Amino acid sequence: MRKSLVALFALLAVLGLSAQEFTIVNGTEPVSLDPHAVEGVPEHRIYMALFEGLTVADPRTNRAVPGVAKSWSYSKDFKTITFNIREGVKWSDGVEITADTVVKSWLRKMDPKNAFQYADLPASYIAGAMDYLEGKAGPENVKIRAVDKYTFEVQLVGPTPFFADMTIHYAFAIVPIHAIEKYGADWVKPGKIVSNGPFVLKEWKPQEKIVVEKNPTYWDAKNVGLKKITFIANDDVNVGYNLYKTGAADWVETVPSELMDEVKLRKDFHVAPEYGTYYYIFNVTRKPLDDARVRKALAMSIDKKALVEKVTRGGQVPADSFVPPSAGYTPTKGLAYNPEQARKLLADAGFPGGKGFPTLTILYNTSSNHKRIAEFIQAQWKENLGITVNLMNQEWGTYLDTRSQSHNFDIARAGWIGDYLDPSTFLDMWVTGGTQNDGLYSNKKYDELIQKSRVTSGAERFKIMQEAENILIDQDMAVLPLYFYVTQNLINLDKWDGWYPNPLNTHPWKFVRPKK
Amino acid sequence: MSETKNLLEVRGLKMHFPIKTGLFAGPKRYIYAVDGVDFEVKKGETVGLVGESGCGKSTTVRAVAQLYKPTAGEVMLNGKDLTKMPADELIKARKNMQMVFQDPYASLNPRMTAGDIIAEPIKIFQKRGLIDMSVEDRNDRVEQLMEKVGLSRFFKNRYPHEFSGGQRQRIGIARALALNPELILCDEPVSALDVSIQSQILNLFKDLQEEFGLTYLFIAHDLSVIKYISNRVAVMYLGLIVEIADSRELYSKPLHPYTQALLSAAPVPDPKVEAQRKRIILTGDVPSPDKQRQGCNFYDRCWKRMDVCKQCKPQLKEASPGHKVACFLYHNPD
Amino acid sequence: MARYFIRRALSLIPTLFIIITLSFFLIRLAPGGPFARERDVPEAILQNLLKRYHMDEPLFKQYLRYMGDVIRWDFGPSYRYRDLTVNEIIDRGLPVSMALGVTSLLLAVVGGVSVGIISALKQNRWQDYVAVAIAVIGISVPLFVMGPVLQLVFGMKLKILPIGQWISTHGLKAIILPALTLSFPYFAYIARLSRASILEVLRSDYIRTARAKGLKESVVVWKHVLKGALLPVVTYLGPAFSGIVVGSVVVESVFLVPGIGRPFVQSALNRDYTLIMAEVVVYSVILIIANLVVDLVYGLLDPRISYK
Amino acid sequence: MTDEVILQVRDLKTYFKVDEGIVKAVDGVSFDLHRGETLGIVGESGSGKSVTNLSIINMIPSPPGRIAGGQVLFHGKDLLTMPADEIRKIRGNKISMIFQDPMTSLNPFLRISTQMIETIQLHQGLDKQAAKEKAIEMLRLAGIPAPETRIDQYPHQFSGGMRQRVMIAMGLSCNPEILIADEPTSALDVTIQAQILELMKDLTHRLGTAVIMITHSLGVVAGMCDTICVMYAGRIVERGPTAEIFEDPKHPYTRGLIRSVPRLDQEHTERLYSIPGQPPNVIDLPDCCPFYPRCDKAMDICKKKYPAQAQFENGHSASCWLYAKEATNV
Repeated sequence: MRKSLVALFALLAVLGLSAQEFTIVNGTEPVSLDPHAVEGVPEHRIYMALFEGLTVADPRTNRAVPGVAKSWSYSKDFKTITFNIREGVKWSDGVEITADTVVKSWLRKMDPKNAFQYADLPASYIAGAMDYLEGKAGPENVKIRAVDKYTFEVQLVGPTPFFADMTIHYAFAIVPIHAIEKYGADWVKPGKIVSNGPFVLKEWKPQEKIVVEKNPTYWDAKNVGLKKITFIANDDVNVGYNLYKTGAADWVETVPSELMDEVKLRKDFHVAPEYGTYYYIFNVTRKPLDDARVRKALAMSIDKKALVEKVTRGGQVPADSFVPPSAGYTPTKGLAYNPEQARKLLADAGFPGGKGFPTLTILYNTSSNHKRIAEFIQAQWKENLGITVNLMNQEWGTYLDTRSQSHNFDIARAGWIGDYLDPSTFLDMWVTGGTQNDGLYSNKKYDELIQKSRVTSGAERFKIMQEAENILIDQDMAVLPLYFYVTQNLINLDKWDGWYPNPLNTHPWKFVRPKK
Repeated sequence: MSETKNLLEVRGLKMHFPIKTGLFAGPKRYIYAVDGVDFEVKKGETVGLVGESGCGKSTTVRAVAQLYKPTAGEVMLNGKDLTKMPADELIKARKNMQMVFQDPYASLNPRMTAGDIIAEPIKIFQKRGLIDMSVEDRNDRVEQLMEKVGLSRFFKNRYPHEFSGGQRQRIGIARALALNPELILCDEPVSALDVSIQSQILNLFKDLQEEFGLTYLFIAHDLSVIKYISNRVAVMYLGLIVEIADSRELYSKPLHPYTQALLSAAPVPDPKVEAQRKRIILTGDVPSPDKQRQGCNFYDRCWKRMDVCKQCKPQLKEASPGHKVACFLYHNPD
Repeated sequence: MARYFIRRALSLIPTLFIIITLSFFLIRLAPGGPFARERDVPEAILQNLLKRYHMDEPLFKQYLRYMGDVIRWDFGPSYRYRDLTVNEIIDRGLPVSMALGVTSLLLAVVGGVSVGIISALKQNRWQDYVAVAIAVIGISVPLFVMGPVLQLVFGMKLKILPIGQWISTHGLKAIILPALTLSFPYFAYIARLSRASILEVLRSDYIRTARAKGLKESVVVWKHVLKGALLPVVTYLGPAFSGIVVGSVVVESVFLVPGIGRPFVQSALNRDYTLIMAEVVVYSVILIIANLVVDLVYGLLDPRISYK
Repeated sequence: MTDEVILQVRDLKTYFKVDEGIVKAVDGVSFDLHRGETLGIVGESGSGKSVTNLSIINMIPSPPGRIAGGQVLFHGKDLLTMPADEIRKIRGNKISMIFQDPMTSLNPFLRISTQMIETIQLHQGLDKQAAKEKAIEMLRLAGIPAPETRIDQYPHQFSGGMRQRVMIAMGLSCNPEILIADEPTSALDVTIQAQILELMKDLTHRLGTAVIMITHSLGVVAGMCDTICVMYAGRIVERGPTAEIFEDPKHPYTRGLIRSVPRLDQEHTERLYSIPGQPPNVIDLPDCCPFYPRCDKAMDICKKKYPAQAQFENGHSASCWLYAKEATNV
């Protein structure tokens, strides 16, 4: 009897232990473990386990909460931000993190020699940084500095009240400069890597998995609820779903769309609004798309409700604005479904009943989802406007080249997920000559408003941006928003705590723990 | 017979085949299948070509038929050299020269009826505008040919597999006759046939020759068949004719040691004769014609060889009128 | 024989040279580049990237530089995986892919030949019909269907085998399903091939001779039939190995095998030039060597072949 | 040749099932073979001579073949009912075979030594070395030059004639009482055929081996055989001493066959005789004389009933209605 009790406890202990181990189907193989070299969602999740920046995302709201910085404050004009670094925060090798580490880290990110993707994100906001990135000035020109050992100050190009929220992003990562100097590019390899996150690297099998274990030297280690996380490298949604179903994984995002009806019935399937938009770009330099009436007609003849209910079917939200709604910002109203009005606009533009309208082509990257959406829109335009469009799919690399380099398209599909929680991550794209402005849209008023939004703050700033978005969408219809993305996660919340559906689909590991 | 003109004259015919070798295999090598052959076939006669496998008899006939482009030499048909003829003229010349093959099954298209097979040469020449003939005439011609070769005209719509071996060979012969040729090249036409059928076909060849005045160049490895069918016989060994003579003369007075050995080796279907025959048993195998020899090609296996045979190659020369032999037993080296 | 081997090995060099040169330029003809992203890369960063990877130089100079590196078996940095050189990616993935490929080939050969023998010896009996049915399934069902079906049966219903990942996670069990999937069509083809060729050999004159000598049927089969009957199988091993290597690209994705197949696909999608090139070179070398080995084995088995 | 009968074939019937019906390839064949005798079985293709020979040592592939009846008594024991492992002890040992095509009848993948030694070891219980010596000895007897080195070569390194010598050496290596030679020279050139026939005659006489020589060539049997059986459509239509068969063929088929062959030693002043018509199809043959449609002496009865065997002097017999009086059983 006693023996079997002991055995039972031992078993429970083992179970309890394994309940602190977590496995995630993490998508494609991470391109790097170096926080500065990464881009993409799978890398971001690994980054959140191994590293910690000045701030960490709140698991519910995705706003900044203290990380390496215990607090921060803006100057009155929101043009300077000062972070107070937590004292005694150490790298896993015992070296302390100071304001100087942060300065050197950020400079490394923006060093033109390193050519890191996303270096433009900090460089666009930090005073003097763009010149450095573009090789026009030295690092001394970048207006960041260690005021003292634990005080780090950033001067911004304009008022940036959301800068702290931005620093959640891995583009603002803090890296172990001393280890990088010692090992060079090899510093991220197992056995050498030095990190400061809630977890440390245990094992890295490229193309297979990454295993991390709880970091006992992490400043908030006592609040870390998991002992071990395994990131499975997988690029096949069906395989990911199967792994989850067999219990080989605790969390998987993105489920096979053909299984959506089955998956939707599951209790552990969580759909939530995401801070992202699926949209079509008009090439406004091409006739007849240079005519706003045509673009509006095209926009108003699509029944987006039917689109999300009949085609995408994953709980997506019909979008009339380009920016998804978020705290403090009310997006523009946009153009609602109105075929009558659409036909009138088209007639005004010289194509009554669609007569004489040239055959345009919708470009999308090869995927059955994009194809189904394009076919729906093709049918809607045929039905509501009497016009014919062709569909053209291209392999990813080719599609990007067509869309972004040669701009050799009429209408192209695109999607955008906010890098941080602020409308600017959506609206900055459409300024004249903007890097992401693949439709070559240009409106002086819009540019001025965006410029103005960068030097204003508070409610006034949101108003300016709303005005800009109104020009972009209601007035010019430069881009055609179709629906707002939703996050689709499979995770058993009866078992796990500290994981919440949130707009950036960002789930810091330090909060995830087994449910009591 | 010697007064009649030569229908076919073959002069210095050589047919060398390169041996397929790898990229880095050293100097190119050849099979000297036919290495300088002269003979003529007079109108209305049958010349038999006899020899063991690899002696070059089939190659000779195919080179005559221009199925191969000869390495050297002339093939004169009715005085015109086929080897130098332009393609369109050669086609016309071919009308006069048809072939009958050994394996009647392999040489007949299994998807064509007997009637179609026999009509095919006519159709080909019709297409080229070389023959003017109505469809009815052509059908009559096919039926006529079938009866001539001993096939019922009612078999016209049957396919090759519905015929026996002997009947198939009759189809092959009818096809060869379709264009009224003067010369028929027969490549072992009876070797695949059973004894009882073989004699039927041999008789058919003789009958047709009498009726149409055909000329045959006839290959067989069976010496008795050649003896029966031929007026004159050429014996080949390793790409060369070693002896050529009137049939009766050759079989009664063979001169070349090889001919003698060959004749003595062939069994006779009579136990009394067999009991008394003395065989010349040749040693060794028929060598491969993959090299040119300085001396006599038969030297290695010859049972009468002399020193001179190793050094010099004997030429085919007349030993008695109409009887040529390539052997130093009968003439001195040049 | 040794000379033949050396000559064949040397003829590898021009072949590879042509393959590398062609792929170098062809890859760059495809639209898009290694640094294209949905979030367009700002010009400044793009310039920095191009400079970092010498892609701002004239193409021919890049080609010479690349050739120089490849001769030293240095495939350069991956444009995509910044922590790893291409050599590291290949060095890690290749043994995995080879283990999977060789296991699959062994399964296909051993299984295929055994089934071929059984079905030939039991011609037109139930064993034969079962074998022929399996072979038809194997040849007609594509890998990307076979894989998930096996996952469903053995991984999800019976729960006896892992549906994904490799030896480091699940031990040797992990190799079973991917190897089965990958080998199945080749197993089926080899079974059919060996059945047909055993039947043909069984009808041959020399088997009649062997039986007329009073040999036991088992001796006839093992000593007289198999060697000749398996030659077509050996000839097929070259194409089979190529097929298995190519097929592993699919199977590696379905079963999350950390080989070189998945990076091959990703590198092509990502325009990761250096990685694509290395994959092409490695695959070419594997295939050329596989064919060379098959030729040599064939020569050892068939006394009528002599290598000069 | 002695009077001792070592092999008695009694009413042997071998049928094959094909789509069109039953092929009675061998349909009631009987003959005796004496010690040291050379017996020729002559017939055209499809007459059943090769099937007869395979049936004797019970090697008919089944399916589709089946021995439908009869006995093959070897020293009084029926080979057809013998258990498989017992008859295997006779095959290649007491009764051995050589086949038509020496190019394909040897295993191309095994050395000559392997192929010869396995037979000798199997049947004579010699060790490998002794078996190899015996094999070399046999090759020497068969006229293979330098047999010590050639024995380790592969078949493709031998010419056709040499391979047939190897086959003969192998066939005789266990001192068989009977050598069945199925068209042993048909694939060979005339000069080589002469060599091989000479060799067979010489060796079998020396070793006292009885030979069943299967051939379509009347010339070969004339020179080789003591006795001849002529087969037509699955049956033996005439049998007798070689000299008598050629001198005085009784069956119209035999007679026609002999007259159909052009002769080297005679002048052909007239047309060659030829048997009209085609050989019969042996599927579902009615119980008549199968030769009657081609026979120049056919009578009404020939179409109705298969003729009984008529006996003549010296063991000469024929199955033909012409000799109904002489027939032993009607």
